[in-house]
Amino acid sequence: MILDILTVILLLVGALFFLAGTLGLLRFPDVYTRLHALTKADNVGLGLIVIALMLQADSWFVVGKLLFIWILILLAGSGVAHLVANTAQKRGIKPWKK
Amino acid sequence: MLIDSPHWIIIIILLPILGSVVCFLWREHIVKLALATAVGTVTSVGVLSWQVITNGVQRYELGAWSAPLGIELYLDGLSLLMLLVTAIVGFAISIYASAYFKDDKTNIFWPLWLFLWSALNALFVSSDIFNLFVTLEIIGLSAVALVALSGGANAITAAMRYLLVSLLGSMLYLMGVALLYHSYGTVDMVLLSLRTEMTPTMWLIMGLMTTGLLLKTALFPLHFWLPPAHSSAPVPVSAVLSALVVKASFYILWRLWIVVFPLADHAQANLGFILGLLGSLAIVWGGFQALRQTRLKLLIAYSTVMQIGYLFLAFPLANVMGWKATLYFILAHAVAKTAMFMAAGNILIHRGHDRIADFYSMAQYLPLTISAFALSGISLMGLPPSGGFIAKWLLLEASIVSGQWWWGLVLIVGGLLTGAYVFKVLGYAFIQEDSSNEPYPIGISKRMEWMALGMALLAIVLGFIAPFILRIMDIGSPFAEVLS
Amino acid sequence: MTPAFLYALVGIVLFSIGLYGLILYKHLLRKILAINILGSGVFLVMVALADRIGDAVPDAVPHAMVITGIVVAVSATALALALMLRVNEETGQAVLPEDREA
Amino acid sequence: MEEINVLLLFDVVLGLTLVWLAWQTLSSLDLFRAIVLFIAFGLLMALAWVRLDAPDVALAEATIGAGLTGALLLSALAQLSASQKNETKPSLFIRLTLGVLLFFLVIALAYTVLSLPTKAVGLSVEVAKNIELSGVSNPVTAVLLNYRSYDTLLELGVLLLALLGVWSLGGVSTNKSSFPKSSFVNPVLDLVTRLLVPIFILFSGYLLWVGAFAPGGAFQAGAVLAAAGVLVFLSDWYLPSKYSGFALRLVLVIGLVWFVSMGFSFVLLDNAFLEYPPEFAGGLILLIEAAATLSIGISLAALFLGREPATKSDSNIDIDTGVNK
Repeated sequence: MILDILTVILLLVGALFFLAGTLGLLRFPDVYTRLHALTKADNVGLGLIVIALMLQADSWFVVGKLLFIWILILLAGSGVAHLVANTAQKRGIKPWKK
Repeated sequence: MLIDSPHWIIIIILLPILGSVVCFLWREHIVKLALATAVGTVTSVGVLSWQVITNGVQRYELGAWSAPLGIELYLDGLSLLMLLVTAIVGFAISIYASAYFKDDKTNIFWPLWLFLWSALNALFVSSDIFNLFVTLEIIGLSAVALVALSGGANAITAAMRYLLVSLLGSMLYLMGVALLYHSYGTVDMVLLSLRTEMTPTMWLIMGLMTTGLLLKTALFPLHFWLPPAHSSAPVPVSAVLSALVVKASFYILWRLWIVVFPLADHAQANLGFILGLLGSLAIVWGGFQALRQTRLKLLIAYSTVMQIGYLFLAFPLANVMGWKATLYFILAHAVAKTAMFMAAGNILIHRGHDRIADFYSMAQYLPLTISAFALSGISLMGLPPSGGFIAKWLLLEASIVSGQWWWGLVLIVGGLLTGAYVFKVLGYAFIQEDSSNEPYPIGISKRMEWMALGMALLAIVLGFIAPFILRIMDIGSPFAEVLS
Repeated sequence: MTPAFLYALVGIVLFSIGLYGLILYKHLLRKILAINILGSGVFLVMVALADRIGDAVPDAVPHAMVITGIVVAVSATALALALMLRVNEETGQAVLPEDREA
Repeated sequence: MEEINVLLLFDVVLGLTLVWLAWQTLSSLDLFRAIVLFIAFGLLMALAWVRLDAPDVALAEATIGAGLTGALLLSALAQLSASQKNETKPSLFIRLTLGVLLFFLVIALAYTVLSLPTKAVGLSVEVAKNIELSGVSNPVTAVLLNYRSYDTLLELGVLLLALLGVWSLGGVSTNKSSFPKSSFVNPVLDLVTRLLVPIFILFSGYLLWVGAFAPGGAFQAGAVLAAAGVLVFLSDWYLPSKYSGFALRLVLVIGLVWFVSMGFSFVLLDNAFLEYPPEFAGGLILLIEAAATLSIGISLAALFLGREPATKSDSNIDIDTGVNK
């Protein structure tokens, strides 16, 4: 029961991060700030959801798999974010200033 | 013992595939390997024919799983004749191509062509409509790649258009397959024939599959992609496309029409009439367009548009003799059109162009080639004693028997139009021009001239061996369904 | 309405959208995308209808057919893209001649 | 009951999103945007497959339909000349006519689909009844590699053919390299590649093995392998020319050849082609799939590369890029 409530709370908070990240992606002014918003969703939001699902897992094997998924996405996400920012910089896109 | 083996039906499919792979691997000996494969395939088809002619229909359960769970192969007289004509035309094209392709294109041509050959064989013996989709895709992709082989803007854009049309056709067909499967729980043709019934769903399925296959067969007015593709491809490829590839999708449509679609008499009459009408329009339109062309290869391509029309004239008649006429048209056209494209190829290499108006003195330079062109023209016109004549005769008889004599008129108009464009070419070829001994340095291999002539002679010979061929058609009575 | 029929209807709409795009849009890349969407529609119909009764074991045969279809689609797409690049190279535009603007 | 309603709501939203994405993909003016939307479309399709109890298809869609097709599309777009004219819309009349026609098609198809019996007719009973004999317990793998393995065999051919076609088109191309080549490889990309490629290969093996009893199999495994290949190409790594000739071609065809020879091996014992004795079927299927995975993976990666890699015997090789002139 406690686990279920904890799961729901974690899922909700995780979803909130995703919402904020998506909002940032849509509303932020340039590519760098958008990336910043996205990483919040990817890393924290997904992390919370993964923890929530771990609490519901039947076996340690599933817990391990979920953790692995999260790490892989972190790795891929940060790599891609770097590449996007790097390309943007090479193309001469100036960071946004007020 | 070996000759009685039940596995020849699968060998005719696997052998060319393996040949293709071997050609892909050992490029240094590609032509020898490819010709060996061609000989092997023709021999296997020969053994298989012998089996079918002596023992009748063959079935083969792949993986020993019977339909509906597994895929079955089915071989009757109709399939056998398609296999035989593919083997004969395929062999001739292989010989011709071995002299035609010189540069690095050989490395690409042979694996693609042998794969195409294998898929054609697979298509003609398959009884499974989803498996037919896969074979159609192999045929489509390899045909497109082969068209693009000649390079240049025309060929590339023609190949692109052909690919899009071909994929659209396949997808329409596949939608029909999906609906058939979910209506009747099988994709096996024989089982479907026992289960299908005329419902509104069935009408839609028929519409989707027929449209998709007509698109691939290039029946007027869906023929727009064919002339550019068939005329800009390398000559051996043009021959394959016109002689065999358009017949493959037609064959599926035909089988579906005879076996799977549960057509009541009136539906058969109405739908058949539409197809017959489109066929007639194809004949008239294709004939006029062919007559208008100034380039030989385009002329022959439009002639194919026209000849496809003949295949649909039997649909409103829907009697056994009409279907036999259709099959005879397929055989005669395949052989004659191969000869004609080969002749065009020889002329193209000899002159470096295919402008019909500049064909003067051709009969002097290339007598064998011009004879081949004339003889194949005779068969296309339907003059006796050629294969084309037998086909037309059968169709005329069938139309009179079923009281629809007017289709006979279309035959006559078609014959006249064909005569006109064949004689137009011959007329220019026989003009004697004092060409100040203009030399034509580009010699062509004798093999190419003889292959063209051989195919043209075969088109004539088809007129003499009609009883034999008609007997093969009866094996397994593929057209009997229509009678009941 | 069960999910199976819902997805089958979505498949039908995708099929039509693909057909529309294939016929009307001129750029070859769009035509290639359209064919892929059209194909997805067919695949969706094929699999969705196999799931008509929700609780039974779904029929694996259409699933296998669709996997075959997906592989065929990617092969055809690869060939089409290579051809498109060649068309672009030869004619300067990635459109078919009949769609070219004068 | 309520759970079903929530799920149905999810289905409706997913269905509408799919339709919307498809429409946006085709009508967006920017081609890059169109491709990105198409990839999103593919990923949501994978979700739809999951909802339709087709996890095997979902895996194939995510890896091949969205992943590799997306990579192919993006790579093709990068090679298109930058200035592509905007699409001019055809006249309203044409659009309306076609729209109305297609509307009727949708109605007719919808009527057809809805008039089908609500109980599925299919082969699930037959598939389940013979599953013991098939050597695997995942029904989709049983269909793909036993009941209808002939289709799969031919399908390996389709892949090979597509590659032949692509090579024949790319070989005569100009000497532009597919990718901007610089002496400097991004260190982050390099690191990510080094970390991910072994994981991809491992995962590919896992998918292959698990396919016997759970969602997975040769095509999905091959696609993951190909993804590793794509990453490697993006990191500016090229196949040494001594492997890019015969050895590469051999790897490309080994799946097909091995499949045929396994299928034929029991013909000598009076079996049909592709018939496996039930006691060996499981092992044989794994063997066939292993070779197929290798060929599928390398073929898909080669499709992404787009042209035949140069071999030592080729005289005109650009030393810098390793690409045929």
